[in-house]
Amino acid sequence: MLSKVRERLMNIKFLRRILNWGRAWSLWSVHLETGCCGPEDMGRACARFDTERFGTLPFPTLRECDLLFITGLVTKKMAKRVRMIYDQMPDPKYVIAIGECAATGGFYWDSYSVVQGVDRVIPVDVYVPGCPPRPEAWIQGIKMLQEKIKKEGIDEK
Amino acid sequence: MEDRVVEDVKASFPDDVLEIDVQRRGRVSISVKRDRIYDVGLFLRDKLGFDHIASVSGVDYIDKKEFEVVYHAWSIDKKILAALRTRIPRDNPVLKSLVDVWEGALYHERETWEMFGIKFEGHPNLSLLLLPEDWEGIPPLRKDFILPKRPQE
Amino acid sequence: MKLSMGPQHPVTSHFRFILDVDGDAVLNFEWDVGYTHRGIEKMAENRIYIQNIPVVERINSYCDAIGTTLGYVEVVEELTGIEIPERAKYLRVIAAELNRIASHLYAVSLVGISAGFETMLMWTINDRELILDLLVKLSGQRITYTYPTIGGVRWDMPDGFKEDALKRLDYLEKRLEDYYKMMAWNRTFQMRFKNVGILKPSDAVKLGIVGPNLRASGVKADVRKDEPYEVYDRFDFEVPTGKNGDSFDRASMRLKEIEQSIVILRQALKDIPKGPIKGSPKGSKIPPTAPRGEAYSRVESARGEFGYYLVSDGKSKPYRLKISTPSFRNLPALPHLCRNVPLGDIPVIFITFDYIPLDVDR
Amino acid sequence: MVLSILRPFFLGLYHVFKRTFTVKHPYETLKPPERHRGRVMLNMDRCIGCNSCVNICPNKALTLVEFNGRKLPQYNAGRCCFCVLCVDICPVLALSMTHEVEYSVYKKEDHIYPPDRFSQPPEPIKGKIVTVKTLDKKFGVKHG
Repeated sequence: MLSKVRERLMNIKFLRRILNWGRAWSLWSVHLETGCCGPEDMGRACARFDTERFGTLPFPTLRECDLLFITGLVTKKMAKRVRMIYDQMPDPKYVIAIGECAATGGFYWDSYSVVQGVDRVIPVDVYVPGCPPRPEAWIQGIKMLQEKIKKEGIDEK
Repeated sequence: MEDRVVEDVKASFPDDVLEIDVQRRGRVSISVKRDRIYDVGLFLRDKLGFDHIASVSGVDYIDKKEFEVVYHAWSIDKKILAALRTRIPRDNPVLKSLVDVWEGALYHERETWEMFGIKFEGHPNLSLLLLPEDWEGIPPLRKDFILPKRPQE
Repeated sequence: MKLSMGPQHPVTSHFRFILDVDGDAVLNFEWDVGYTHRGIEKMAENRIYIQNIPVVERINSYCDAIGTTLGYVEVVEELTGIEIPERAKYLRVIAAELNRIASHLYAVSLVGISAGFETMLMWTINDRELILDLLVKLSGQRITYTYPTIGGVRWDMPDGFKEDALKRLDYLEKRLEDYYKMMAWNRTFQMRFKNVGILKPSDAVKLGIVGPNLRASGVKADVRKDEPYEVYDRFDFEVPTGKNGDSFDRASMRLKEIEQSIVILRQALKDIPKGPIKGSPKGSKIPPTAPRGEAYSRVESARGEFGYYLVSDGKSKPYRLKISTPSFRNLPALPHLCRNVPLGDIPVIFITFDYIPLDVDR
Repeated sequence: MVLSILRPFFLGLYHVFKRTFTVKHPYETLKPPERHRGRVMLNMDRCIGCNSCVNICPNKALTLVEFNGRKLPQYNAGRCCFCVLCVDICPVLALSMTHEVEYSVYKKEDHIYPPDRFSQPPEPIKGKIVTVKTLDKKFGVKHG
């Protein structure tokens, strides 16, 4: 019953826009580092580039987060944990793949223990290239994700 | 300094040392028989002061059907790096563990075991360290391990 | 009871600890590493010597990329017998020391955040950005520089680099006072870090600990002094050592090392000679072929001693490249220290050792 | 003892009144230095299709493809690690680095740059270009 009411309400464009706007500007990110883009995660979160301006706050508890940064390579051992973490996050959840290793495996095309692209494990929304990407590129990735969220559930005609 | 190390080792183990030379300043290479590596290691640590383990590496000589195990130990007082090496057959890769000699070799030997399949007798915990838990197949750093091919787009 | 920490944990990052706990006391500590194992040693056998420079850089691209590549480049140079010009040696030292400062600032920031000093995190990361600016000017990247190459360095100092560097170093030196006031001389910080995780010098040597952690225990061992590579023997600097070997010593060791790095950098920037930056223009472009043989190089990176053991069979690719990394060599310290300590001390002890997961796993 | 606790407190308080360190990125951008390693760019007129960049690339980010009857490299930004070995080795200086870092995509396939797209120059930087102007312990760092 409740869910039906919710669905009805969400079909109203005006309300949907408000919801999307709220989601887009409160993307808290999970504190998970998988590869060498880790220090840049700190670089973009600290004072100089300060992604908190876009609502992206690194947060230790993944139960309250909706954004997962895959910072670099994902090994086969880590892939299971990444999947587990992704499953534990509440809906709606978004993933940004940082760096070339997360996108395609990059350097480790002949490695025996690296997953060739994180999209084999979890769905990815935005790919940010670079090794590691500069904080400006991270900001662009976050901005692009926000654009995507703002269009969610609204038919483009 | 390096020459004295060479002389001391030669004098103490005249039959067991196969080859010993000074590679350059601060580098001594000692090649010993397989079953005497423990005693030579103990001698290096106690008598000559090589007490700081630097690395344990395996090398796969597939043509000669042999593994070489190299222990690099650093002497903080003498400022010399000694490479203690021995060769073991590829079909029976067993070696006495030197964990009692250098406690720091614990993780190095464990890594060498998982990467080459060289069993270290007397090692307290030979289990997978770096590889995924469900690893199957031959150890990856052996020369007959085949890597994935070039990606296609 | 078994307790598992990580790999999704603000402190441990890529590691997982398996702790045997009884109430609040930790009885046994066990590592679960390998979450970033890429098999770089195997990959190196599949690539030519010059392609391996960016590959081995990723071992420690987390912070100290120059120190990592320097070791590899040196081992290849030793085997091939390529001479490098004076200016390149100085440039390598400058880049390495700048990188050491950046890396130590990062380590201090982690120490700060693990003790709840968020101010410390913001300050150190901000000042690290200023140092990274210099490295970007020198090489074009923020973290993965690929700066040293076989036979020299890849780029010369740009115009105005020297003045800019000196200005920023002056600023950093003044800022270090603030760090001491905020962190090392702060009573609350001292209460948290003093007498926690004491590592005796004899144990440190026995376990094979390296780098600032070994020096914090009071053992004077620094590759820059013991076996000077590049031009480190020309500089007048000290090797700071700690007294007790506790977490406080290890944490403040990084601040002391930054001071010494500034001393080295000032001398290097003053003395740098003019000349070419590559041994031969060919040597750095065309991948060299190493003759049959083997070599072992030691380099002091920010986290400690890197050891590269290279075996060549005379072909264009290495036959075997063993990389002995500082964080891997520091691994036995934690199981040794974390026995019968409160659970709350684990992050403090762990963070002062400055482990880098990528460095452990390779 | 009390002093050692109060001093950091007042020090932190003092820093509240300092200049902010933040570069407000979409409106202000840090000046990319000369050697800034962004996306690689191809000069199509110069390229001779000698394959040396394809061979040296450790990531296999470059592949040689047929384009208008010529053999030209195709670039995959999703594989590139910006080591610039290809720029160094190019015998005719056909490859160069640009300042462009912002080219994120929604789909992985968009990372592939065919020769014509590969040779397009990057878009100019939009916001105001800033550098570190003054360094002062008392008042903090100023970008401008």
